[in-house]
Amino acid sequence: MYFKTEDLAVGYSGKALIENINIGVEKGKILCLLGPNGSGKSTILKSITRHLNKIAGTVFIDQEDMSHFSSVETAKKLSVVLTDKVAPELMTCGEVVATGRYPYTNHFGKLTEQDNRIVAESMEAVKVLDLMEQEFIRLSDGQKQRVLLARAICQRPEIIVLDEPTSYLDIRHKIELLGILRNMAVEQNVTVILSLHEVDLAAKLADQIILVKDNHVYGYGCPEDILDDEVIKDLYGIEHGSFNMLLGSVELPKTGDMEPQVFVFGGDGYGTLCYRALNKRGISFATGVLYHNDVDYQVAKSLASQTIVEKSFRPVSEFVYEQARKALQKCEVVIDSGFDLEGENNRNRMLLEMARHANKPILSLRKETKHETGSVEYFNDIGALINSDRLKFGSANGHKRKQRRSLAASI
Amino acid sequence: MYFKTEDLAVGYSGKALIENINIGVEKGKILCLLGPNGSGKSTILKSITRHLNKIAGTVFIDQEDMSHFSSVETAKKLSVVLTDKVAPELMTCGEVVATGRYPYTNHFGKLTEQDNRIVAESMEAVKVLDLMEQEFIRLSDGQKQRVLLARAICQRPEIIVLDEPTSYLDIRHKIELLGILRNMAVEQNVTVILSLHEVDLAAKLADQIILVKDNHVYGYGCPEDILDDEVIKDLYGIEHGSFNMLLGSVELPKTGDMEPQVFVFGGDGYGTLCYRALNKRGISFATGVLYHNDVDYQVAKSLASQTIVEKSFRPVSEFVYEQARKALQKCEVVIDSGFDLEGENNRNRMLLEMARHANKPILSLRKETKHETGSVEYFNDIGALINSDRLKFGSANGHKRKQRRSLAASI
Amino acid sequence: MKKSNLGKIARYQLVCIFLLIGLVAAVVFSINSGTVHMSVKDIFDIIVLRANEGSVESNVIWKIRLPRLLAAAILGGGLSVAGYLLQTFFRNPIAGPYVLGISSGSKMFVGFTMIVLMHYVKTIPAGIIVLAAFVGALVSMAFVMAAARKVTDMSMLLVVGVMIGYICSAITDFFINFAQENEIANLTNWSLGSFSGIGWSDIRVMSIVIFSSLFAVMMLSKPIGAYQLGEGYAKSMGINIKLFRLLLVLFSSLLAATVTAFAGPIAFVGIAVPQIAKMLMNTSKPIIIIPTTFLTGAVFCTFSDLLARTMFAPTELTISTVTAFFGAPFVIWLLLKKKK
Amino acid sequence: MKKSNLGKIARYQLVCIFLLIGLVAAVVFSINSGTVHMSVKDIFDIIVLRANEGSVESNVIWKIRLPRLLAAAILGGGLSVAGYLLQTFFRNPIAGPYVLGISSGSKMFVGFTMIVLMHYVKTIPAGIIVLAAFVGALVSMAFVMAAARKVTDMSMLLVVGVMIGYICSAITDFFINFAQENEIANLTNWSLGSFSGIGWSDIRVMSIVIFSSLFAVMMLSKPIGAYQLGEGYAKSMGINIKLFRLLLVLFSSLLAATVTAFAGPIAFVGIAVPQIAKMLMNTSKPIIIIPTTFLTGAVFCTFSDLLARTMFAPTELTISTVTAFFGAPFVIWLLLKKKK
Amino acid sequence: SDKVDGKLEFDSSMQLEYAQNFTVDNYKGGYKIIALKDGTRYLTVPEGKSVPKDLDADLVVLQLPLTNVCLGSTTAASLMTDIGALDAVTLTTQKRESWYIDKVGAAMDAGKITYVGDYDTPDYEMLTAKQPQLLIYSGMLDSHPEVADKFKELGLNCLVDRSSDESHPLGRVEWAKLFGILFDKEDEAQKLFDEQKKVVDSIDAKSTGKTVLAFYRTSNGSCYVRNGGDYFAKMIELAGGVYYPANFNADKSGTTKMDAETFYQTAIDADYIIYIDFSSSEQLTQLSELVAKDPLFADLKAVKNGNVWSTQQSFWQITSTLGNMISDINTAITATDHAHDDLTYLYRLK
Ligand SMILES: Nc1ncnc2c1ncn2[C@@H]1O[C@H](COP(=O)(O)OP(=O)(O)OP(=O)(O)O)[C@@H](O)[C@H]1O
Ligand SMILES: Nc1ncnc2c1ncn2[C@@H]1O[C@H](COP(=O)(O)OP(=O)(O)OP(=O)(O)O)[C@@H](O)[C@H]1O
Ligand SMILES: [Mg+2]
Ligand SMILES: [Mg+2]
Repeated sequence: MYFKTEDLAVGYSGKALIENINIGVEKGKILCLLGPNGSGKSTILKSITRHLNKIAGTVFIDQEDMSHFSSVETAKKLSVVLTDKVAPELMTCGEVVATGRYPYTNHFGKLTEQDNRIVAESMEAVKVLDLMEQEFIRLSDGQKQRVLLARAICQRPEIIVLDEPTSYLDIRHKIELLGILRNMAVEQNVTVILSLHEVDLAAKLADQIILVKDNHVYGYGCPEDILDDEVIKDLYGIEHGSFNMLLGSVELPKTGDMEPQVFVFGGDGYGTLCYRALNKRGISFATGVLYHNDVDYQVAKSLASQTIVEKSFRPVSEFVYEQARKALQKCEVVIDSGFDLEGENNRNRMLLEMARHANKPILSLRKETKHETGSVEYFNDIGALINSDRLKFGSANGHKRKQRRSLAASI
Repeated sequence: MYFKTEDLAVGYSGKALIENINIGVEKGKILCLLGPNGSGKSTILKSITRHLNKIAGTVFIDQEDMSHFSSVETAKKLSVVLTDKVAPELMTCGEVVATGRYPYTNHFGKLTEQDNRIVAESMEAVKVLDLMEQEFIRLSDGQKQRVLLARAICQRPEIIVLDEPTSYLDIRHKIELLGILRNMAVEQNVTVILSLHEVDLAAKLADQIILVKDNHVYGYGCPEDILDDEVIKDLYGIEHGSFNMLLGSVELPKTGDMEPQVFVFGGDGYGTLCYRALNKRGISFATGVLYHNDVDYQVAKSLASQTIVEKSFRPVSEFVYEQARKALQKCEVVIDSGFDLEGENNRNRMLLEMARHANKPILSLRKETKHETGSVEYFNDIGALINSDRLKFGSANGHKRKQRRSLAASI
Repeated sequence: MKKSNLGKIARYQLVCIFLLIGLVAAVVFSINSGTVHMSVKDIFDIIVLRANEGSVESNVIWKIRLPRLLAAAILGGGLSVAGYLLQTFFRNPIAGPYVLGISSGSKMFVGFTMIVLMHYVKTIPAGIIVLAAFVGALVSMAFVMAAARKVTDMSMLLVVGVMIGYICSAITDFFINFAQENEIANLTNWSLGSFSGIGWSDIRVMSIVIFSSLFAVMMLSKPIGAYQLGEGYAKSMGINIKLFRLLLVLFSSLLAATVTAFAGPIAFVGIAVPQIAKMLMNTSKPIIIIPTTFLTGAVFCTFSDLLARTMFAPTELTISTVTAFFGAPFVIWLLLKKKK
Repeated sequence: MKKSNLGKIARYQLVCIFLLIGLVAAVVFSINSGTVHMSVKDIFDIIVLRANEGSVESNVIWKIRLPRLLAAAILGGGLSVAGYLLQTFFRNPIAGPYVLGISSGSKMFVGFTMIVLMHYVKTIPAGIIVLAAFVGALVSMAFVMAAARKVTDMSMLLVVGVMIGYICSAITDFFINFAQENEIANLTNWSLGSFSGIGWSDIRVMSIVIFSSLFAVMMLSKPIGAYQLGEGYAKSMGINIKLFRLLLVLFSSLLAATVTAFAGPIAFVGIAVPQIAKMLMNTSKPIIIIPTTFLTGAVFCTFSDLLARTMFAPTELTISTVTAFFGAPFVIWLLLKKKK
Repeated sequence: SDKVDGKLEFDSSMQLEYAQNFTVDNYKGGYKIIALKDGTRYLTVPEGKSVPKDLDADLVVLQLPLTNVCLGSTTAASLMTDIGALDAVTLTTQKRESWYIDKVGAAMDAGKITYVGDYDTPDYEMLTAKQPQLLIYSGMLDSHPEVADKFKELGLNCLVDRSSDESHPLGRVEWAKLFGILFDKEDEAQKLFDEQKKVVDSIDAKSTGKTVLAFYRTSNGSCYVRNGGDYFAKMIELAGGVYYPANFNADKSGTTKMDAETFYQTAIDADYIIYIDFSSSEQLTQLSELVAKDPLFADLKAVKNGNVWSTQQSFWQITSTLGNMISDINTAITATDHAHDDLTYLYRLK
């Protein structure tokens, strides 16, 4: 193990918050701390970087006790990005980043040609090169965060410690940042220790994951193995809403918990947007028939009151079809998300026919064959569909009442 | 429109950064600002809340010019959560939250029974009730953020403005927060204006989206309609990596851009974890045969060098099969992610058989039938699989060289 | 939550009772010590029964000790509250009541009166020094308030305040340049501060100003509490920041000006007492801290004055000597202890 | 980037040249003004050719004007740098060089020497006051450094510094309580500060201390720059924070102590000049700001001293009067302008 | 012995009656060595005589006559004025308006004496240019060693007038003799001293039994009371009074700051009060003004009886006529009517 802690205990004012931390990571690997708010991630990271006095135990880098390192040695080995806000007066971003070269420059901090190049490269990497001459305090939150990242990168450390480095970053820079970190790990053999709240990103990025909860280390290992929906639900104590490890995405809590009022034909990703739109308005729905491998299934699982599913790679069985038929009949409105109508034995097409014959109002997003028949209304986009009068249920009031009660209980 | 801006221009020190902002949102709806870092979201929000003097234009609430409101009136109508760090000395969380009741209390700020109840309810809603007596400055970042959210909530505003309210929140509290916001909107008719960096959450939460880019309003509308992969890519200027609107998730940039060395049998979600693990190590791979509706397909699209796909709901065509066969042959190693072997005409099963016969090394995660045949190695988890010697390619050096070059170009 | 709330309230009450006992003790000791020895019974008779009116003893009690200890209590409390306000306002632990140039302004006017004016006006009315000090404080305050309307950055306003103080000191130094030794000694003496020589009419005036300011400050405790979260949030809670700032500067200056007028600048109290009060109460709720600060300041100054006049009797120490000498190590000790 | 960098460097050079011209101007004016009138040629002859040695003119130039203006430049520069260090250290715009009790410590020892010691020792060696001031400054510095090892919170350390200052003032006041008028006047006069009466041996001593401190401070400019990002980041860059803090306190105190020893406490310069330097350079790079601050301080003090001794000649104004009177409004103006 | 030139032969020591802080040794040929208590020594070389060789290094040589002197001590000014030595003064460290000795003021008005800046920051250039033969400073110089150093560097001689260290009033007057030597006015000096001594002797030294208190009240309420060992207390005793706070710091000179209560207790029974105003500019004329400072003063016996006297503005600068001042005090405490309400050095508050 390149980096290792032995019976580390961390906390504030001499009182241990987390004890017996025994973790480690190989050189050039990425270690990620996951855990709910207030579990102690930052505390651990700050203790490792010596921003906080550790209570007990030892931190080893390359078999050596870290407390034996001089401060400059440490600085050459280890760089950090914290969540503290900094507001240096009159400093340009370039200057802020250049402080990362500190351990390497001469006594007066004179930047050599090479230092300047590294500064520029680091800034380029996080896309802040054009902010070089701008005053640091006049940046947006995300820009500040990136400048601080550039600072840490240009320190060219052996270990880089980051506390929630993705905070305030937009999606592109988040992707890029993680890409950079991985490159640093793979290419430059830099060991990365970071905390993240994006479980999906952690899973995609990290080689080792440490789960921290309730002030103890709750799990430790390779993300592919230790992370699954259940672990995550348990780790964060998610009750409402859901997390889908596979997709790496979050669904908001189901709002309509009653009998489904709408039946949605989904599949092949067409359904997902409808599900979310309905959920947003608190309309409960059933959906089917989905194959188990369908993308829509993953979302439907979290949001639909009833999901009719068939195992993948085979025709829909009679039993499942019957289930779907019943569900469809109970619903007041049908939404046709525009799934694939092809295939000889397409049960969904059969169900849709059935609904039309039963004269259920059908709201359709189908683009192709617009044969205006009785109950079918066509919409160009979901925005329009979702505002349709058909979806304003008379029973919505009862609905609301129920929700209000649950809200009052939760707020 | 309940909330409306007319030709609003915002900026710093009298210089407009964004001009001609004409946006609006109905009462009880959620308006979300999306845009890359430094695009001006916070600037717009701060101008609306009058933390920043607006340069020109008018902000209307309920048809009335906001600048006509007295400060207490404004406070009763509008509450905010900013990204500024606050460090009030010696204040407990309860006291911090209680300041939200400010506009309602009497001259001495005496909290009535009702105020206390609302404070407690708000804290309960964001799950910080147990921190009531704790000192604010001794909280973790996420706890602080939640306390500030509670403060804003207990102000019981008509409009709540939040600048990146999800920053520092863990996944559970993120979900809960958005749930709370939606409840407030739906139930209490509160208008929510917020900025977010989680595009997926924004899509799931917001009724209206404003896209801000390069200091102008770039798009405005209902999220289901205006957000798609392309818009997002364009909005954030994503080049490497990818965003999948459907899944609402991000994939890190592809690392192996060369000829695939590994063929992965995926499908039904089994493939995704393998893809990510391979990508993490910079091993390029091909995968197939996936149906278009398969969850794995969405990820494979972003990560695989070659994805062999068939349209959903039909048998795999001869053409696609041939494609897969060729790809498989070129690869050195095969990974069997443990997809479904059932079904009469399962082409994947046939392909796997073929690989076995061709004596390709097969790394398998299959749990069931472990008939130890020649080239098949079984693994219990991906962590073990990915560290297998089989996946340490001799050509990895060439690989590395190439990557280093691309890294140097990017860092 | 309920329980710890009760614990808190108990703490508040305990501290209050403790402070009140302290105040009573300070008053009793003060009234009972001095060069003129009297038995407790005598003192009781004199105060309650108004016995022996016109006697030395009665005069000492009624005309010297009582007004003086009242002044110490009222002015000490007022000064502490002024310090509290400015520390909160500037979020700066060393922003005392004199940071905005109040005492410099006073000293400037007093210096002008002592050194320049008296050269021309031979007979000066009584109370002119008090008046000069007060006017001086108000003048520098007016400058700061004018600046406060332009400068929005707190730390910059602080710098402006300090600068105004410097200008006033410069002018005072200018007067000193042309003064005699005696006059310099006179001015230096004034600037050491003392509660000596305060009469009942002074007490009346200072009570009116200090207690009405205190009342106004209590009225402001709500915005002050909100202001602790930062200007941004305060604004969003409906505080009229501009007005709030003006009022805060106004009242803290009024308090400090009154103290300076009657007792000269008194070191340390304004900086240290608010810190002590906060540590005692372990909260920063203004509605609790303001009265606590006042009480603590009153107790502290009464005791300090007692020491000042008895320790080296008949020589009287300046009040600043005592306040700083006993208060400062105490605060350092508290700070170091807190660290542990 | 290249271009604006050039622009910056141009600015630095321009300001430097401007300041050097200012310094030369100040020196020329200073050397050319005084009660004894001389032509420029005479002055040139006296300085360069050492003409007329022993003549009144030569004495005036060599024994009066030159040492004095050198002292003003060196001490003014040193004081400004001390202020810069402490402002950076405490991130507090009003933390001047005297905030850690340096001047109070000096004054206490000077007061002790003037009031107590002289009563017992009739013949006092020359330079005793300078020595007393210096020792006093070091004593209060030692206390602050002891506290700095315990107190890690900056703002609390600031409070400790202020408190130590108060204690010293209290002790001084205590002496004043027992002092005679002329002693009080003497001490007050000392505490007004002046560059008058400085000789070549003084110059030698102060040059050694100030320039070696300045050199050390320049050596520290790298950690100072890193420190601006906050203690957390500074640590992660490999700064030994404890040592750094001690060194910073040490050198700023040494600088301030030297100034105080030779010229008494000089108001305003230590607070304002660093701000002016930063505004001039529009950067906060220590490696640039430290020399700029020194130069600005030197120019400022030389001009101020020129004014102090010529404006009301033969009466000399105290240097603080001039520095504050001209400097303070200038800073206020700069602040207000910056706002726009 | 008049022939002695260029060498020092001891002759005699001058007899001093009261002065403690200086001695004078007479040498043959009119040379004199003045030694001050502070350790400084001055050799006066009479006009026309040459400076002896091989003198001690610390001996300051003053070649008489002194005609160009800088005056930095008001007490010295008083003595010099009254022995007629003011003509020798060309420079002073006090501004015109702070002189209460009329002759000095007149000389300044006439341009005979020039102001050279304050005692702690004199205009060295002007001094260098004018090259005064001697600077006469007050004891304040002790606190400004850098000024003394600069004088030394510039080759200027300086003498510190320590007459105010004398505890006996006549000791102060006797310092006139020192200035007499310096300015060749020895006879005048002797005469002045004898006169003053006579005045004092003529006062009915028998105690009048009247108790007298001397004090000043600062604006912040502290009262500065003269110590029992101070020369002013001595003057009161010489004037036939009893300095009131009996045995009050009898071994100390100067004043003591006293708190209001002690003062009240102390002062209440004093028969007379002499108010010594610190601020040279503010002068009380009315009793009511005093009472306005502190209403308690109304209870004092002296105030009730109208027996409060104030010193004149020149009080601080007068040394030469302390005998007369003692006589004034005597008059004040023995007067039975209002005929003598305005004395030279004192006046009664109405
Ligand atoms: N300065 C402090 N003093 C005392 N306790 C603290 C301090 N800072 C944080 N804590 C407590 O320590 C615990 C862990 O905090 P920490 O900041 O490590 O959490 P975290 O895992 O980083 O949470 P987050 O995800 O919200 O950042 C929290 O319960 C918090 O209340
Ligand atoms: N105080 C300031 N003075 C001048 N310009 C500023 C200031 N703050 C931000 N800016 C500039 O205004 C632009 C918009 O900033 P803003 O904070 O509104 O961005 P944002 O959209 O909120 O970004 P982020 O997602 O990073 O929070 C940025 O380019 C930034 O450089
Ligand atoms: Mg954290
Ligand atoms: Mg922002």
